[in-house]
Amino acid sequence: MRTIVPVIIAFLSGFVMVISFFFNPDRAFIGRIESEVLVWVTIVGGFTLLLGVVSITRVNWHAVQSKKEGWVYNLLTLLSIFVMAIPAILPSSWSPLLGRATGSIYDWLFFHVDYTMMATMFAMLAFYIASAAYRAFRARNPEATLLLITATLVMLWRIPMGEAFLRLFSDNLPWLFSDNLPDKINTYIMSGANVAVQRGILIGAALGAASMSLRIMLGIERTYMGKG
Amino acid sequence: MNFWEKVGALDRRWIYLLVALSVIFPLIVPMSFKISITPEAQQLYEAVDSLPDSSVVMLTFDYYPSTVAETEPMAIAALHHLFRKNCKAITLSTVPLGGPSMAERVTRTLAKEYHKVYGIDFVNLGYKANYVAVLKGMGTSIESIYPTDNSGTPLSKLALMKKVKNYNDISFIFVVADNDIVTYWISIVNAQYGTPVGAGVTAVSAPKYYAFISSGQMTGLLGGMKGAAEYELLVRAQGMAEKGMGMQSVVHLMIILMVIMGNIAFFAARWAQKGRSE
Amino acid sequence: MSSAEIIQIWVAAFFTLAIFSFLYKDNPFYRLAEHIFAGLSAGYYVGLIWESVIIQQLWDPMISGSWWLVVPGLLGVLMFARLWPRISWVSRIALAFVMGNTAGIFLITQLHGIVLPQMGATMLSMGTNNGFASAVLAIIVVVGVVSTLIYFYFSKEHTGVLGVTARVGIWFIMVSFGAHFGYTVMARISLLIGRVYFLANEWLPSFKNIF
Amino acid sequence: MNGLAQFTALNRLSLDLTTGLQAVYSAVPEILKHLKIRFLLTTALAVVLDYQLVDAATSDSLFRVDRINALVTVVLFSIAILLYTKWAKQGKSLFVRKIAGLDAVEEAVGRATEMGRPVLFIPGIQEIDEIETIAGISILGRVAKITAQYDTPLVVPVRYPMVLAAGQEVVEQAYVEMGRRDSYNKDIVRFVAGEQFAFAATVNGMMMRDRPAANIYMGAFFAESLLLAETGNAAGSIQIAGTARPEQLPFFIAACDYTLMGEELYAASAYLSREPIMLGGLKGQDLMKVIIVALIIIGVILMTLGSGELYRSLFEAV
Repeated sequence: MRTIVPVIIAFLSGFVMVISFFFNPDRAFIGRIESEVLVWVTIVGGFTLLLGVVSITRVNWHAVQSKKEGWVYNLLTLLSIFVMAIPAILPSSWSPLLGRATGSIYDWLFFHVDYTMMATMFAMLAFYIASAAYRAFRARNPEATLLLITATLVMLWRIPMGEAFLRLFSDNLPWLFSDNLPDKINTYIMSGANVAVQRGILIGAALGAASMSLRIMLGIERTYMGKG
Repeated sequence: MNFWEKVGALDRRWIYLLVALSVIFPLIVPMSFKISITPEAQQLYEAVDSLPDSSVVMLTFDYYPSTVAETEPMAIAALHHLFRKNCKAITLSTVPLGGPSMAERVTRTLAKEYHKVYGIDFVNLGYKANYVAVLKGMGTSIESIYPTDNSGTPLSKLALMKKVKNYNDISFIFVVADNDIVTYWISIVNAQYGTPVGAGVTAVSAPKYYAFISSGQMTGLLGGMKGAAEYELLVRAQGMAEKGMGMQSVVHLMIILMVIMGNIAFFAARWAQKGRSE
Repeated sequence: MSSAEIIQIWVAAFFTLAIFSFLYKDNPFYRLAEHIFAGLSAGYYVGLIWESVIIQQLWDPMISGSWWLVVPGLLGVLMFARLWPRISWVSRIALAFVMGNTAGIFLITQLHGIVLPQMGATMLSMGTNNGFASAVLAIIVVVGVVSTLIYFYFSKEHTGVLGVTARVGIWFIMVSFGAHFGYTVMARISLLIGRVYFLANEWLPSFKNIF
Repeated sequence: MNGLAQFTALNRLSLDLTTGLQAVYSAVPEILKHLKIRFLLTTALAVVLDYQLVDAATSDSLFRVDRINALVTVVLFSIAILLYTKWAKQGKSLFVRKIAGLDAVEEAVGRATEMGRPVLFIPGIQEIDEIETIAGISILGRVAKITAQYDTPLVVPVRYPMVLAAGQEVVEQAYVEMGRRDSYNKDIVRFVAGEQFAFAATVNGMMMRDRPAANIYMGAFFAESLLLAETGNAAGSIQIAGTARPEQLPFFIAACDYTLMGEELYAASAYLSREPIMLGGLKGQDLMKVIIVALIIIGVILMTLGSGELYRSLFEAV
């Protein structure tokens, strides 16, 4: 019973979408079912986000209670959750500081703390890429050599200074590089080889995703349900 | 470790310092460069520019705060273009962490500049969970998925939303995104409802969407900060991206030099090794 | 610059530098910022889901008549059973409902929205009727797509013709990944530029107002 | 024809197709099957041709006739996947070629054994429900068998408790299978840190201290992949990576000695584990790739001859 009922629900919920695709939504009754099911899915989907919040709260609460090493940091996380969540839930009619609109604590904390940190966290990658460029990217085999040569060409093409440098080649040696070398990079590398490979990978990935979806719908693939 | 191996394994913090300097340098010595417009950026600009007066365009804020340096200038330049062309803008976000708040801030600040009225010229629908169901659901009725806008006003009370039932009433979808949602806007919305989709994406994901440009499923593509700078130039809205291109050039040249020097050290070390072992 | 603005900029600058400090080495400032970030993001979800799902999609519609929405509401609450292993199987119904629906949509859209149109777009004429350049481009795209698909074909050994096609495939893949590498470098740099721009053009000028 | 009648008609159509195909499948050896399938497909296309010509004006009809191409694709795809999964479950011998990357992994572990230095294996940094992590864990099983056999030290840092449990299960099973239960200890697979960059920093520390001879990264990786590959390079280890994330592949290719790309990661784990569901999926998708390549080549030939427009319109998404 613990797996049959969910499998049937997964199949029905998916089958409605597959069938309604082949019917005119306004003419067939299936269209009305599909639209209602989609609304329900957006509602249930919202709760999965709250699931993550509850598990973070629980993990940090245990860490604080058991005074694990560095539990002060966990306490900080707990405080941050409530400082952000509580004012947002209270009705904004009581005071402009509540709710989610501009000028609320929620909005202020998001833009000036959360937003800043997230933008900075990924900014560090520029440093990592530079050091990896020097210390790790080696033309160690023919494939990596071709990759690095194309990468250098595309990097040059992507910046104004580099483009001017490339145009030097095509202006002075037109018989070798024909007229506009930078345009050639866009046409033959980006819209030629790149499109071909991205398309091949897209088709492969789409077949993989469709295969996984078919197995989930028919209950063959159930790992997402977890053990027990 | 012979000399070249040591050069090749320089402590990474020296390189971090070099990166910091090469970013700060253009700040002190401001540089400006002529930015060339790629055909894909031109295609997106013309697709929006050719829309008739007061046609309805859906502008999506599908990016996380982590990539605002690339994506936000695109959303701002797009909104400049829409407000200037007197198009109606419906904004929404499929990103739960910050999406609706960023959409709210960008639209409200720009609306003041163009004296646009909320509910008539633009509406922010905000976020609803499970983007696949959201994209598919809006095909039949936007109101079924979004009973109210981001601040809770029922759609029936907003003049703009009264004449927009689903994708058939939307002339163009301008997706600004840093994740795979672009593929779903194309494979669900464009493939099944025919609404033209154009996108501004982060540079890391741009190469993939060339496949949709060349198959005609996507009308126009902006790639990374350079794409944002191109659209700012086309719309003549002086923005953040254009200023950033100076720094971009210096750091790029430095990285190219890094790759070349790193490989020189690599081959020299191997050559020295071979010399010693013969 | 009003005092509120100065506080805003200094708070943002503090956290920017706290994250950057990780570049030197892991330190208490970084861990402090990291843990606050995790908490604020979780808190953001609570505020967002409370208003956009529970109030706007459930409470308001239900009190104005569509009472049947109590069913998805209950299904959503069932999702929390996942947190207690003993009764986690109860959450499967809600999970199956959502995953099944997404699977149904993907089964159609991945084939109808991606495989078919991408196949159609690869059927290019190799004739030179509209120009030599378009014929060359068509050959590159067709050979590239076929050789990439063959490279990721696992049901036969890559020998003979299949082996040659796979070899060609790997060269195309390397060119495409090279282009991808070039684009990604710009992506990472832009993010850094965004932050340095904030520090230089907003934080530094604010010193004038204080000192 | 009301909705119900339409539905049963559709049902009967798909049943006939399945039984018809089944009869064909059982009588023909595997290579011929591909040819047979192509013959069957051209007949199916003939059916489609007259449907496609039906004027789209009938679009207010109940049934979206203009989407028949999608119906044929979905039905054909489902049959291919389900039949191969059924055979895989029946234990039929389904051939999957050995992925070159696996030889590179075995070579690297062999070299580590010679030098008596540890092997470091990271099954990606995502949760257990990610397909890439599952693939990474099955490749870990293979590596653990070799390290068990030659008693080479193995270190597996992980980021999530569930991945820790799955990793320990697979490694222990490998050591038991090779009859080396005594040399298995629980902290071969160890939980290192939760946060992405803290995980990378800790693993970098381990790399510089233990100086493993081989680093193997198999699974889902993000921006921190650069940090790992770079430190491994500085520590002088052979590095082999495998991930399906396109944005990380260029870096792994440039920084590692060998890289499994995208679907190769899944094929490698299907090859190793022979797990029926994965194998069935892989073989079904392979068959579709054969059909897709054939249809594309037919299309290119027709287009070059100038009479391909009608054929090509069959592939439009409407």
